[in-house]
Amino acid sequence: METPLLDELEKGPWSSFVSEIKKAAKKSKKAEGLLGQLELSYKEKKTHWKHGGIVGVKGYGGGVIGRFSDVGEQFPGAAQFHTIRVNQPSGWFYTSDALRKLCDIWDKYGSGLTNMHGSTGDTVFLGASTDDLEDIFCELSAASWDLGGSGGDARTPSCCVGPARCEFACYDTLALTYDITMTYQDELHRPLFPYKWKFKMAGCPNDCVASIARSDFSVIGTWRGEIQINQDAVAEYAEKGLDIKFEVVRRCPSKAIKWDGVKLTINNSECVKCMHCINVMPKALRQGEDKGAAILVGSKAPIVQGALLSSVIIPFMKIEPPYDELKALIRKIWDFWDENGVARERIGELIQRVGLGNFLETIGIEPSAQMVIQPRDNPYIFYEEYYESE
Amino acid sequence: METPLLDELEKGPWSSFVSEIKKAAKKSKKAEGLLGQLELSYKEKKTHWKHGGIVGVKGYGGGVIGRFSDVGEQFPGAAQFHTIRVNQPSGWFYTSDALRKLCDIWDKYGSGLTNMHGSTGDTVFLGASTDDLEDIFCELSAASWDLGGSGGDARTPSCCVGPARCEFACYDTLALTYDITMTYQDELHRPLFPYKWKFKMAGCPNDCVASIARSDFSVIGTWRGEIQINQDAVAEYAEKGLDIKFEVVRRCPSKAIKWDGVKLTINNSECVKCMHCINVMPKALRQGEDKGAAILVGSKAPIVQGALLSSVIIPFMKIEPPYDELKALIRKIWDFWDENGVARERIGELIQRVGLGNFLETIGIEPSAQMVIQPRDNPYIFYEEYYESE
Amino acid sequence: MATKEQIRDRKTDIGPPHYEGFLCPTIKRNYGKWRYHEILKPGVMVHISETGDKLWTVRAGSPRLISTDFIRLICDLADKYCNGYLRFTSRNNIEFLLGKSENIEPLIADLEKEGIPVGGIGRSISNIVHTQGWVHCHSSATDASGLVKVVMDELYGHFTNMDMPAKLRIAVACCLNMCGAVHCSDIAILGVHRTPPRIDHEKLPKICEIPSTVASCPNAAIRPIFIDGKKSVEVDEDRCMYCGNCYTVCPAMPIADPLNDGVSIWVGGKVSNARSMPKFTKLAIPYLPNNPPRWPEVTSAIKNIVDLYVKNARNYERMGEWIERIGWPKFFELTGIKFTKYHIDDFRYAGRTYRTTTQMKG
Amino acid sequence: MATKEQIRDRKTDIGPPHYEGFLCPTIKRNYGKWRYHEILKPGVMVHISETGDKLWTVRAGSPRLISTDFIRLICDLADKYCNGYLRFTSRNNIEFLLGKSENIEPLIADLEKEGIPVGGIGRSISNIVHTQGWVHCHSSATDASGLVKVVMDELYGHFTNMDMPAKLRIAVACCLNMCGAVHCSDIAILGVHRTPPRIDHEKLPKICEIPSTVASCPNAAIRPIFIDGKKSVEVDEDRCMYCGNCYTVCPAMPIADPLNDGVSIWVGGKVSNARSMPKFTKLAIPYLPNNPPRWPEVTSAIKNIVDLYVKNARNYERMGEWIERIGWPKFFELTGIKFTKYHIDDFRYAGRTYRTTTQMKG
Ligand code: SRM
Ligand code: SRM
Ligand code: SRM
Ligand code: SRM
Ligand code: SF4
Ligand code: SF4
Ligand code: SF4
Ligand code: SF4
Ligand code: SF4
Ligand code: SF4
Ligand code: SF4
Ligand code: SF4
Repeated sequence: METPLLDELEKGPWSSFVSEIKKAAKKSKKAEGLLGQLELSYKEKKTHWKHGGIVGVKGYGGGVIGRFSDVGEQFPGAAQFHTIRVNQPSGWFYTSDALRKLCDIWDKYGSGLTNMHGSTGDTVFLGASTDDLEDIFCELSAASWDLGGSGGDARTPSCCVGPARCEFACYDTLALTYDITMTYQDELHRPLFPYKWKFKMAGCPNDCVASIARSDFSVIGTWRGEIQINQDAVAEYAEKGLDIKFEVVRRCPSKAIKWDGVKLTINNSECVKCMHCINVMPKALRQGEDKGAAILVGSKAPIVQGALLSSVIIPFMKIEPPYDELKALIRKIWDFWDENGVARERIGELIQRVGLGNFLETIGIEPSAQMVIQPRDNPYIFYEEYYESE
Repeated sequence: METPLLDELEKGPWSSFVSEIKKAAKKSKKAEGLLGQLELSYKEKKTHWKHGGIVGVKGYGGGVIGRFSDVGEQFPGAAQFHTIRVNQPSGWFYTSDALRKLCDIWDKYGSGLTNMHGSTGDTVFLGASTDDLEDIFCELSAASWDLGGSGGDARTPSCCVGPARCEFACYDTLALTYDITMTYQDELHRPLFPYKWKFKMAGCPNDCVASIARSDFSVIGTWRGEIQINQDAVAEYAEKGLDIKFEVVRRCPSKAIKWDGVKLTINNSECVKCMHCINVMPKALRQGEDKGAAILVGSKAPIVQGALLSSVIIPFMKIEPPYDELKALIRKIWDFWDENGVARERIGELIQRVGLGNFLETIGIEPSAQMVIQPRDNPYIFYEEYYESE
Repeated sequence: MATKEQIRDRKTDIGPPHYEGFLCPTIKRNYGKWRYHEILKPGVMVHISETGDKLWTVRAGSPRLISTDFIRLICDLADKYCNGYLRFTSRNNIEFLLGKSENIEPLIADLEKEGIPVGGIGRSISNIVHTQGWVHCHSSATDASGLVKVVMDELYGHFTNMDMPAKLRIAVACCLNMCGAVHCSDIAILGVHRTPPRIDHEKLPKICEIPSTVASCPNAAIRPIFIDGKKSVEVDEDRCMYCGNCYTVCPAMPIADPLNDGVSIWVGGKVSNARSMPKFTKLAIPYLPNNPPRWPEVTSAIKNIVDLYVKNARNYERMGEWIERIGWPKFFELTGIKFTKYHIDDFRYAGRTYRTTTQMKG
Repeated sequence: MATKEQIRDRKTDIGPPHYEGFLCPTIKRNYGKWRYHEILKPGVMVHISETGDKLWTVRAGSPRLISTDFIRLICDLADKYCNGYLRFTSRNNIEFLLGKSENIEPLIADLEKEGIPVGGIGRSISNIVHTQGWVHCHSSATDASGLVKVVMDELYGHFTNMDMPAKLRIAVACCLNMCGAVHCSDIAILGVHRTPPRIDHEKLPKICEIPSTVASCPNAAIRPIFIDGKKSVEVDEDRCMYCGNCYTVCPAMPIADPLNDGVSIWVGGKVSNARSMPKFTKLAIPYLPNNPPRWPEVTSAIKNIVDLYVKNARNYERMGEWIERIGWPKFFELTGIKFTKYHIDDFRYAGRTYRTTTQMKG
């Protein structure tokens, strides 16, 4: 097959996805079909995938994205090219054995092409035929794997590397992610929500899993109390050339740090726990010892009402198994969403529509000034209490 | 007349408006009526003024606010209690003779009560009867006074004290206000606009006439080029105890100032012309020599679509008689408003509705990054150019 | 009454007198030539011109709602000390413009004798910008002049002294129309209605235009209906947030309600571009009762906020700048004001006021 | 094909394998006990535990769209150097987790031999988060993988070196659905449609629900109509801003248009709470043509922005922080990008992006 345009993408230093497709195409007719169709797309500057198509495995409402080619006759391998979302392990940790097993299954039935990983976090198999779906699922299941979410369900939760390899983790992101994933298997596999729902767990305010930007429910580690300072280690950083005044003190958003050349002091009641000073001097500074997480809700991409970031609804919560408080909260929010959400309305949009205050009231959270950047500046207040004249 | 509640407001150190009403009530039945009605309002905790009522003087559509009492029988003096808005002189400068003349007219016909001044800026006569309106106007006119605006017209323009007594004035606020007032006499006196229109002229970014908060068209003085520094005077401030580092350098929003204890330097390309350093050390610092104004449009109170601040549409314009450029701009905006505004829609709301970009395009102003705090963050772009396929 | 002839012959569209006629000789000579100013003591400042001339200003507080007697009084003082030249400020203070410094003390003595306070310049609380209230407006939920009086009585010492961290600008408006700059003041006292308008179905069809009444509602709470075959409107009480705009448009929808009208307190707005950008005022206290004649709940709430500001803010730091530095949670903690759902915005731009970061103090 | 029995007997709702089975012994021993880390060189860091243990990480770039061959290759390397333990990052890089520092250099040598880049840690440009594009999505206005490839080719040296002021996160999304975090990235490349959907009035009534199609439009541009007695919809082209959401809901409204689809560039977003709050990405370039296979207009636009950032930003200053410090006008001036009306927001929160202050540089 001639692919002059795509061949151009095998040039240059960065690893080439075209080379990957070609490798797969050597073994798989499906991948070969994709290669041809993609070359056509490059030529015509347009996609050749048709819109949707409902396919899946028995008993599950999600986990498979149907995908059909509009040039299937020309490229029969691409005619059916469904995605299977395999629920990744917490923190994307694998052994080579486990990965090879996945490859074996996929080589047997699919295109041999994957995404490691999809943006939601799944291990993504690209290019399955409708008829093979059940087989693939049987084999996955036998090998202890399960499908991820799609449609109006709880999508596959994902998390940062957390305590497995990071000194900043304020709670166990992997354990929580696993627990949540297991607890909500039904919600994950059988779409019943008004729209999609995403959980993301980040161990600290650095938010290495971008949870504040793309999860309906963001659990972001944070702490209370004093940042612990190891003055010797501070001195060591300074000696090694770190300009503490310029790089740390001046960059502190709350101007909470003092450095006199010998001693570093932090005014912890001013600190907004942004992580910057700790990021720059991880050997010298450690977060306060009372660790937990802030809970934020509602972030999403622009469709329909505009992109949102998650916003704080619980400034601080301890995150410890069996996570009862957290789960009670999730349940209340889901009930609220179920009752009030219209079709294709994410929780963030719903909160915008009914107002954060009403949302908090309904789910029984006391409003706090921490939940806003500033109080209202318009006088259009819906007063609820008033006196009745006799 | 017994006014036990109002009497409480003659206590305490601040000058008492109740005493003023009482003084007037000694000479005027109208003021006496007001006193009684007000006492009743204090007792019942409610207003006793009726809604509106169209009254005025011949040939004018504005300048008088009709006001009738709903307890006129009980307080005949208050039965008709219209406001006459007298167009104040630029900068609220008076001579005692001129003021006495106004008092004479008002004592003759009205309640003897005034507001010096109304929030828009007018010299306000409170408490005229319908039948006296023409007389009052005849006498005002004979004494060289005219009415101000009300209703859907250009309201009485007002300005800060400007070059008359302020070293910070970047253009002649009094002259411009007078010129604008005279140029638009027709627009001021005969309401033809979709809604009210307010001009306010402030000589510098301190904005002592709050133009950025409450005028549809705000002309706010500013400058280009270098702040002029008198180092000796800086030293003098320092000697007298000003902590230049803390009070000036640290408070500069653009961190443009350096002070080494001897010499003050300003990075003028960083300076955002906020006035702070100059305000603190007026003897030492003077604005750059290329003076003019920024033009901002659209501020207003909350009704209907929420309060607005004015926003920049011309970052810098020279403000010199005969102000042709400025007037051409005003005309274009009015035309735009006439054509596109719905009833009771202020220009600021209209701009929000159609988008600042479209507004600028229609009135022929090139958009510039200075006009926004940040570019759009949502991808909902109305692309206007596209290729047609042959 | 004016005759037809008088009316015909009077001049129209002549505009105000030219300001030049009202400028004192020192100002005329130094117009646009001022070099700098110094604040000499509370209520007194001097402007120095590049010609070397000086102009002294003495600023005096006025209740704004004044009688012609009061005006004649200050005219007399102006004659006595300033050759008859005086002005008013954008916050309704009186400014005596003096060519001679010797006149300062005698003028102040005379003003004090008359009970007219001197001050309001520099780092002080200036006069309160306010509106009509029960004195003259049909729309009012409270009285403006009365509130100004009781608050200024309470804060008097901050007008006559310069003991504030920075200027503090207070405004009062008697309804949501906010005549003035309540929406951008350090502290704003705002009269509020808290119950929906009551509809007079008899009068409404006769005196109101149904479409414009329906359109007047910012929250689409008004719907046209038929009552006994006559056109009228109804209000969806769940959507009404008591703005009173329908009443402005249609007199048959009165909203005043003595039992429930009251006062809300707002803080942290500003207008100047100095240091920080102009800011809107934000809600501090959603509701305090209308308790005339002296509104004790309001004065003590304001005093509490002002005291804390004076104690904690840095020099030149306006109320809003101070609050933003310490953070809103701290403001509520320090003042002891309870943060409620009312404080959370739910109008147009509400979404952008939520805290979309984990950055939090404490 | 799976038999009925197999289907019945397979386990469902078992969830993913427990992560513990995938953690190497060093991690298991030191889980939650890490003290600090050091970045040793591009793509290599070490984490030091309070037990004294160390774990070395070597990070390698992946095109994300990979074959099983590729996976088997990295598995072999993991077996050779890490006892078979490895992970992927939230930006699709591969991380080899080493218990012994001696293995670092041989591993890197092997990776280089295979053409797999090592880097992306610390102050560098990491892998580009991206989406499906022409490879797999019906909605795409451009290809994602191709754009990633050409941009990473251009910026390669910033992945394999730590020569950036701070982390720089690039994302590509092939349509406004923005699968990923395009809306909060230092630089975002976004596929855009620029013409309204074309309606297939034949198919529409058969396959689409009219009310949900109408409701899908964020800008109320879709109206129900009758065409030849059949229900369908029409689009008010003046209100359409080409978001494609109607197409998501109704396949009979395709929006792809090879002549006009293209790419827009956005800058200055971030996700972390470090220093400044998370920020949305803002529009830099409204439109660049789709010019596959190597999109030269896009790569040179990105290079221009990155070069200026590298040259002008301070240490730890993310793209958006840098731009906010210098101001947007300066950003447009430096980059030579023309500021147009498209840059001025006109959606929901537009009003709060206008400059409501005279504070301006220059
Ligand atoms: C595969 C994946 C992109 C990728 O290449 O990684 C993807 C692909 C699609 N997304 Fe997505 N989304 C993917 C992660 C995301 C993310 C990121 C995330 O989950 O962290 C987002 C942004 C966050 C969010 O949820 O808002 C995202 C926001 C969307 C949206 C806009 C939703 C919104 O509320 O704004 C749509 C459109 C919709 O839902 O109607 C969408 C719709 C789609 C559809 C199903 C197309 C459609 O219109 O129905 C795409 C299927 C493509 C295909 O055939 O393969 N996808 N999508 C990601 C899922 C892989 C995985 O399971 O791991
Ligand atoms: C007298 C005055 C208050 C005062 O005590 O100083 C006043 C009084 C009224 N204003 Fe005002 N406004 C006055 C300055 C303002 C200002 C301040 C300014 O002009 O700088 C504002 C805020 C700026 C603005 O224009 O938005 C203001 C915003 C309003 C509004 C809200 C407009 C909006 O777009 O949000 C209304 C309601 C309306 O227009 O429907 C209003 C309506 C009214 C009415 C006419 C009541 C009504 O609903 O029809 C009041 C008549 C009261 C009376 O009987 O005396 N008044 N009004 C001020 C005019 C005196 C003068 O001419 O000097
Ligand atoms: C007389 C007056 C102008 C007029 O035409 O009437 C005026 C006069 C001066 N203003 Fe003003 N301002 C006047 C209302 C305002 C207003 C408007 C208002 O309060 O409604 C503002 C905006 C307030 C706000 O931001 O909310 C205003 C914000 C300023 C500022 C900026 C203060 C700040 O740091 O934010 C300065 C600078 C300063 O004080 O150093 C200033 C400075 C000055 C100076 C020093 C200018 C000068 O060199 O002559 C004048 C004496 C200041 C003083 O009172 O301390 N003037 N000034 C107004 C007096 C009102 C009054 O009676 O108190
Ligand atoms: C491995 C990974 C987590 C994971 O579970 O996969 C990770 C790991 C680390 N992150 Fe991260 N971050 C990872 C994605 C992110 C993301 C998400 C993203 O890019 O989509 C963010 C948010 C980015 C944003 O703001 O837009 C992120 C923002 C940070 C920050 C804050 C940077 C800042 O100043 O804004 C730090 C602190 C630092 O770098 O000093 C950090 C620091 C770290 C540290 C140093 C934490 C530690 O002590 O181990 C880790 C190595 C840093 C490095 O790569 O330089 N990590 N980090 C992710 C690697 C992605 C990659 O392959 O490049
Ligand atoms: S979010 Fe925090 S805990 Fe998680 S990997 Fe990043 S830095 Fe570590
Ligand atoms: S964590 Fe952030 S806010 Fe707190 S002291 Fe460090 S730099 Fe400052
Ligand atoms: S706005 Fe500026 S020029 Fe006008 S009085 Fe105030 S400080 Fe002076
Ligand atoms: S005018 Fe303002 S921004 Fe400019 S140097 Fe002075 S303090 Fe800084
Ligand atoms: S604020 Fe309201 S009540 Fe007060 S004067 Fe203005 S319109 Fe009347
Ligand atoms: S008071 Fe305001 S919100 Fe209520 S019905 Fe009237 S206009 Fe609508
Ligand atoms: S961004 Fe759009 S085109 Fe790309 S994968 Fe997501 S839905 Fe498909
Ligand atoms: S593309 Fe978007 S804006 Fe245009 S009609 Fe469809 S949904 Fe509406």
